[in-house]
Amino acid sequence: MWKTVIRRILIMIPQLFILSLLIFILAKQMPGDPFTGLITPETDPNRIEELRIKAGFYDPWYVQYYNWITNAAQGDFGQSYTHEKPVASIIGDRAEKTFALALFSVILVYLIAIPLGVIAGRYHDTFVDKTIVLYSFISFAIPAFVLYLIFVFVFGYRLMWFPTSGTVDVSLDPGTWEYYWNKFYHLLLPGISYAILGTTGIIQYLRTEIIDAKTMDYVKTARSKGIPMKKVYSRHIFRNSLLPIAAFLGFTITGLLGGSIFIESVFAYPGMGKLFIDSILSRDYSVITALVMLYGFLALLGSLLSDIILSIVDPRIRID
Amino acid sequence: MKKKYWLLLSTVFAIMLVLAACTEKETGSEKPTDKEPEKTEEGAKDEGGTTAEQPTLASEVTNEGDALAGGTLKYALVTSSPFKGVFNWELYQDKYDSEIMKFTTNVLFDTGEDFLVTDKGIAKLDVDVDNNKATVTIQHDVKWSDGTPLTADDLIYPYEIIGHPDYTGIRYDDDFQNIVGVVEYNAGKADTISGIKKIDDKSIEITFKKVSPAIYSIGDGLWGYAAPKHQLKDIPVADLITSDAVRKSPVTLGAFKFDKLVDGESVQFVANEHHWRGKPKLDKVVVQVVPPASIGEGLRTGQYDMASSYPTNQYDGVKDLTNLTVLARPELAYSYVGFKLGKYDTNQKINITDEKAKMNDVKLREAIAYAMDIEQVTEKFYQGLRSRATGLIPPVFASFYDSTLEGYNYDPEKAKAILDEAGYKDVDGDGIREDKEGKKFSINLASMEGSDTDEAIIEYYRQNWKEVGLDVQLSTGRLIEFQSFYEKVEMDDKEIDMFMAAWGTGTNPSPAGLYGKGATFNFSRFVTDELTALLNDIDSKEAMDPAYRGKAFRAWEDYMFAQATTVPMYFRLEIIPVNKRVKHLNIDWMNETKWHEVELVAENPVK
Amino acid sequence: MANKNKKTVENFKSESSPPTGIQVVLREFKKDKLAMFSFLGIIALMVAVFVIASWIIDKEAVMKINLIERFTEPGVSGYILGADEAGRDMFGQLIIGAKNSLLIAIAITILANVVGITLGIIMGYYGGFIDNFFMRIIDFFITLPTLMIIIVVVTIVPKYGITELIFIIAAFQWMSTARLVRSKALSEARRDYISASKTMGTSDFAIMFKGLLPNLSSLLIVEVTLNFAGNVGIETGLSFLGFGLPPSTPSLGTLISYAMNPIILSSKWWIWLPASILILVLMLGINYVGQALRRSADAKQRLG
Amino acid sequence: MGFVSTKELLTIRNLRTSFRIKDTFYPAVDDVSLTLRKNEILAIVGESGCGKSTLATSIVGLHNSIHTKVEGEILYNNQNLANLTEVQFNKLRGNDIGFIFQDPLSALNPLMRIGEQIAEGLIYHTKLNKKQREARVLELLEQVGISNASRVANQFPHQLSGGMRQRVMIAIALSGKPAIIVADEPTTALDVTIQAQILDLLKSLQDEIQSGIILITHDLGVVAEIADRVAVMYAGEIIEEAPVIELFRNPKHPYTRSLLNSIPQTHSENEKLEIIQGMVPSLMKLPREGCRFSSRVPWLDESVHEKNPKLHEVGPGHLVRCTCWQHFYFEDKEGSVNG
Repeated sequence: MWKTVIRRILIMIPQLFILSLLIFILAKQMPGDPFTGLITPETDPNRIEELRIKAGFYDPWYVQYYNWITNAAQGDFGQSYTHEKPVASIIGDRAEKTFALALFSVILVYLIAIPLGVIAGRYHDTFVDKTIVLYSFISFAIPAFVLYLIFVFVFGYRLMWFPTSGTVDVSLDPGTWEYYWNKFYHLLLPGISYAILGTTGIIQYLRTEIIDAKTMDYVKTARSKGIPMKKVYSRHIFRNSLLPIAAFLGFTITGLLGGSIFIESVFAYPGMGKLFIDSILSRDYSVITALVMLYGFLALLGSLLSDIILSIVDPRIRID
Repeated sequence: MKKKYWLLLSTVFAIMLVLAACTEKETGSEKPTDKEPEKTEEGAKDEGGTTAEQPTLASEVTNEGDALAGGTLKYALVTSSPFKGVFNWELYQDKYDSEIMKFTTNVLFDTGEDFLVTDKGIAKLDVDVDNNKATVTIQHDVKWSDGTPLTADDLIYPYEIIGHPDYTGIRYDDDFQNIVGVVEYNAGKADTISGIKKIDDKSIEITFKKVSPAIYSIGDGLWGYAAPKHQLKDIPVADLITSDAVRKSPVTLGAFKFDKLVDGESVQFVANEHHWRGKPKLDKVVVQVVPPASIGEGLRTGQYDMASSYPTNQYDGVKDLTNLTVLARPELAYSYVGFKLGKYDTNQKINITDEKAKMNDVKLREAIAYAMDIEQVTEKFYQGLRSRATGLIPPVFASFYDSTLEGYNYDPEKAKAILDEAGYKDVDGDGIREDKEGKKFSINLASMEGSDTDEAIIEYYRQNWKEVGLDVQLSTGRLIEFQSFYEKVEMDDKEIDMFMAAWGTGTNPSPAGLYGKGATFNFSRFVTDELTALLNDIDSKEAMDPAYRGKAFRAWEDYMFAQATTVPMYFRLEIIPVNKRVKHLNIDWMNETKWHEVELVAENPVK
Repeated sequence: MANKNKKTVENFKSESSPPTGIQVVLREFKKDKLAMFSFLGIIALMVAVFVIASWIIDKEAVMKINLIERFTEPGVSGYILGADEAGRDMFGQLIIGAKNSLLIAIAITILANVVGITLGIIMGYYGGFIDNFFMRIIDFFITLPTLMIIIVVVTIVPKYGITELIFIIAAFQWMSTARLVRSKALSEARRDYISASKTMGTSDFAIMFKGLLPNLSSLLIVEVTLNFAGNVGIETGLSFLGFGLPPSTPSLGTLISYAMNPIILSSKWWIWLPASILILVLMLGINYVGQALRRSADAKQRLG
Repeated sequence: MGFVSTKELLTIRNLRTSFRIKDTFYPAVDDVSLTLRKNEILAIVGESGCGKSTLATSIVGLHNSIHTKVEGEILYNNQNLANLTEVQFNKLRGNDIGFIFQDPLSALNPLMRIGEQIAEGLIYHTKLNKKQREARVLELLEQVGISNASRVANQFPHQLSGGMRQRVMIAIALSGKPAIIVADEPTTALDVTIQAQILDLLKSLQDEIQSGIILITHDLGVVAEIADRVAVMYAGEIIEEAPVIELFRNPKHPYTRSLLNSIPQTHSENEKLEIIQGMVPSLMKLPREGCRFSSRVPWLDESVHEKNPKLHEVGPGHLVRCTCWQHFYFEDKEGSVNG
């Protein structure tokens, strides 16, 4: 298995390389540059030109790319022009916040989706099932950000149950219990909002799996052994249906990271998604390129993770 | 089964609708409540009000109640992005960083009328016009927030940072190179800047290549801030920007000092007991980044005491709230319509006007200007927070602003008459005028993408123009996003015949950088000898006399009005909602309340 | 063959049968009234939107700015759904917006699926080098952070309207269809009837598109339906982030994105709510139809 | 063939199992009465869709209780299985009654080790501890002819061959030493050579544990090989029942005759295969009155069928439904009458 994992990781290298080339060229094609934003009557256009030359923006693209990729290979993704600090450091800060939100959301999604999916499948065609299906349909059909906005408005502004901006109160000292609780408190509203709408796939998949599993011969076999129905469900139906869900984990996480662009924009949560949109607007090339690479890498990692999990939980699939 | 589904579905909708409906009741009571913003006698002066439609918003407020000892002010910084966190005047580039630094400011000079330097600040400026020299003297016993005294070295150090070969900021510019010896220092040929001399512990002397009136607006290369040399001297200039001394715990001179920081989100300040004007009355100030979408609600629910950069298109959200007062002051900016009349020659670094340019017909430009119903736009879309600009100097510069200017009043009939006269006639009878040769005539307008409102406004102007028979199309078919817009305008994109943009004027209203012959930012590319002469006059030594300078400005504005190459559109008002627990606040540019004086009358913001 | 199918259809318990034939779909719809209702509803909605938008509404009149009617409430002075801040009729904008959004979604779906299906069948049919080559490309594309790259591309394109948007999004949508079709075509191409056709000298083209394709049809219907739903979502998402169509070209996405302004969200519901509900209803409908289709493609789940 | 006891192990009386389709129940097994004796193999034969599998699942109560209604009596040990609750049934299943499925691959949980699957039933029906259960599992595996039992116990179903899997299934069915084994087409999914092995195994095991087996099959070859008694089902009803030799020698009902004709027999090379074309009518369209077979033999006069066809005893232990068999002839392609 380790052989395959290493092989898969090795395949990632050319993939990431092509991705880096693609995104680098695309990013450079964007009109404007990080210094365009500095234009005011008080700034000196000559100085801006000077800075552009210093930053190498007038070099041919392949020279710029070569410089960038050789540095990147050594872990230096360059400077963010608008944040004026190393890209790695700015992304590092934001990644921590995005990952915290993603982790919380994933846990919530599974906490909501698994029981609902199981109940819907178990009590297939009953009123409960139909209600759950309707919920999953509506949560799929509703334009997510409209609901996010309504949530922020109702629970954040009107009812004031949750804070509506930032990740932590400034008055608290890092390291204290209150500090971490406060951080978590800031995660609640975006996390819950995401989870409520993000469960569709898992609920429907799980439900269908369970309904399918119920008609499977091995379930009849289990029943023919005379073991209690509860055990039939827990040992055979749920277990067999849940295992593929475990393999969803990798994809769920990468999907969530993609969704972070929306979530973070609405909830003013300063994570990577928000950073991406801000960097696009300020043409912070180095940050854009590094972020796309990171997301690409995480997507690859996610699919690898899913495959590994699947091979662990399902004896029929073996990667070696 | 179906019934149940639809029942549920309609319940969901019903809930959504109810939510929407009750919120509507709470905020959007459409009837004006006739609740005058609170005014005090001295605060009632009409700030920069040029047209009758402007809401009469005061720039000052005093609230009832006894001041608390101490307290925490909650200050909202309205922006959709995290702040960058470069807390150093020499290095910062982001507007929001400077807003945060207001509380800790290292500013040396106070300014008064027309933003000119006064003697009331930490330092005093003496200019020796004949010898191109200036002396800066520390007038008080001033200490840094860590207790170290402020010395002449701290006045020199900023110049050494900006001039340093490793400096990568934007302030090493033409102006800065006006200081004698800076270029050599920057090239590494000198260890010190020869034009800057330390006279004694309290004063320095700076020698310039030339001195203009701009020096009183802290221009010509003069630097208005001190830098804590004792804190920064051991950090290489190249590393300054990432150092904790800049990012986390800068030593400062202002009323407050940095206490805690959540990167990009919020800052907590505590009172600076060493503040030279005296210990601040507040204990703490918390500055929090608040996205535009939530600031209105945040203010309503008393989460913040005041908000800077409050989005003007959300004026509706606060104007009727009883727990706060909306203060206003003019922005140092104007919006305009510019016409492309030539190209920038990158080799010679000058603007060259093209006689044959499509828009090079003053009549056409005038007609376009007269056809714009700016008053309707300011009244309906901007709710009076913008007003029709009559010239290119915002009213806030009292000595230079001329209230007798009329600008281009909305007059479609006049516009039609001018066009008829100029030979733009509707030949084929489709309601759209053809050009002088009778060919189809269409003008391409570039405008920047902003709020949804901007789009509607541009559409409205296009309707205005259509009414006088001009076909105005959007370059690229839509509004252009900020970055692309400036790239296209700067590169003299062929698709742009005219463009709508805005300039912040800064505190120095000198138009040379925007209309000069060599100015890259002279986007109209309109240059004449007459214009050059007028501009030179504004920044001449004679213009050290404000009255003379005022006349020079007027002459230039008259010329610009006659040429109609840049049509002023709006002057803007900046609004700052302030909670009623703030005892007194004046935001008037000339009499701004100092932060150490701010007091609160209640433990928590009024809801 | 036909007889065998018929037998399956008539048997009470369908034990094993290849999911083919439009009858299966029809039968499934007859069983599921909600899906039937949804299907007819969507068709009616689309037809109504296209008819009203193309023949009844004058786009110029709708988009005309009328400052007196600024934020007119629904039902007042002839505005069925009120007016926006520039006094533009919201009902007209809703219809035009729906038309644009549907048009975009349909165009993307068709474009992406035609490319995906063609490529998938070619890969599955020929296998070997062609298959390997395109699989590498698909593998690469499929792991791309699509939304981010679309945003970057959108900022680059200078004249950015409906057509450009369609092509940009479609460029990142064909891969999953291609992969699905390929895997099915791969197994189908090994079947006897294909080999038989080959020995009879039928052209590759004919085998692929007359032989293979119909056998994948029920699967593809499901795929296309769900893609369509997804594509409606992408356009709204981009508009919401500010990378969609300009307000002068209303779409459901631009209408919904007005809700970003809290004042409009809270007190001017008629601007964003109708578009949101339209999307909700549309997506629900597609979902019910999709579910019925999926059932008909999967014998195990059939209702009867 | 072992000694068949006369003791009635299982008595089915007037069993009716109905499926719900849109709020209406349609009987798939209609008024079936059967008995199974100790140490007997009772084969139930019929085309697919005739209700034989439904009959089997009704006996073990494996049908879906929401969509299915079971009426009548299935008497075992003075209990009516048709009225048992799930909990009561669980005491019998895996203990008194074992069940063998058609496709051993799908009938085994793909994610569970073989040993676990066999041991599962033991947990609820025996007081064996874990170690003892493991030992019993190996014993069972050896009993069904798996030599490397301890290895197989640790494997997953997909790692075994088809025949091995069916042996495992049989081991599961045997784990409770059941009095009754219901085998639903136990050999259909297997290769011909394996089929024979499995049948041999079944038979030898039966001799060993003396249980009654209900063997559901459509394969008359299998029936001939191991069954003691045969019941032929058509459209939910039993249309003929007889000891195996009697049935093969002397089939009465036209359907049975047609079925037997469908087996190619070496000794009757010259005989023309005569089979009744058509198929079992669908459940919803099934005529509920009169002879259900009448639609398959339209050339017979209406009057030859009984109004309410009953089973008639035509020989010792030989029952035939309806009277139409007495008048039956095969329709000849050329129209000639053929005996």
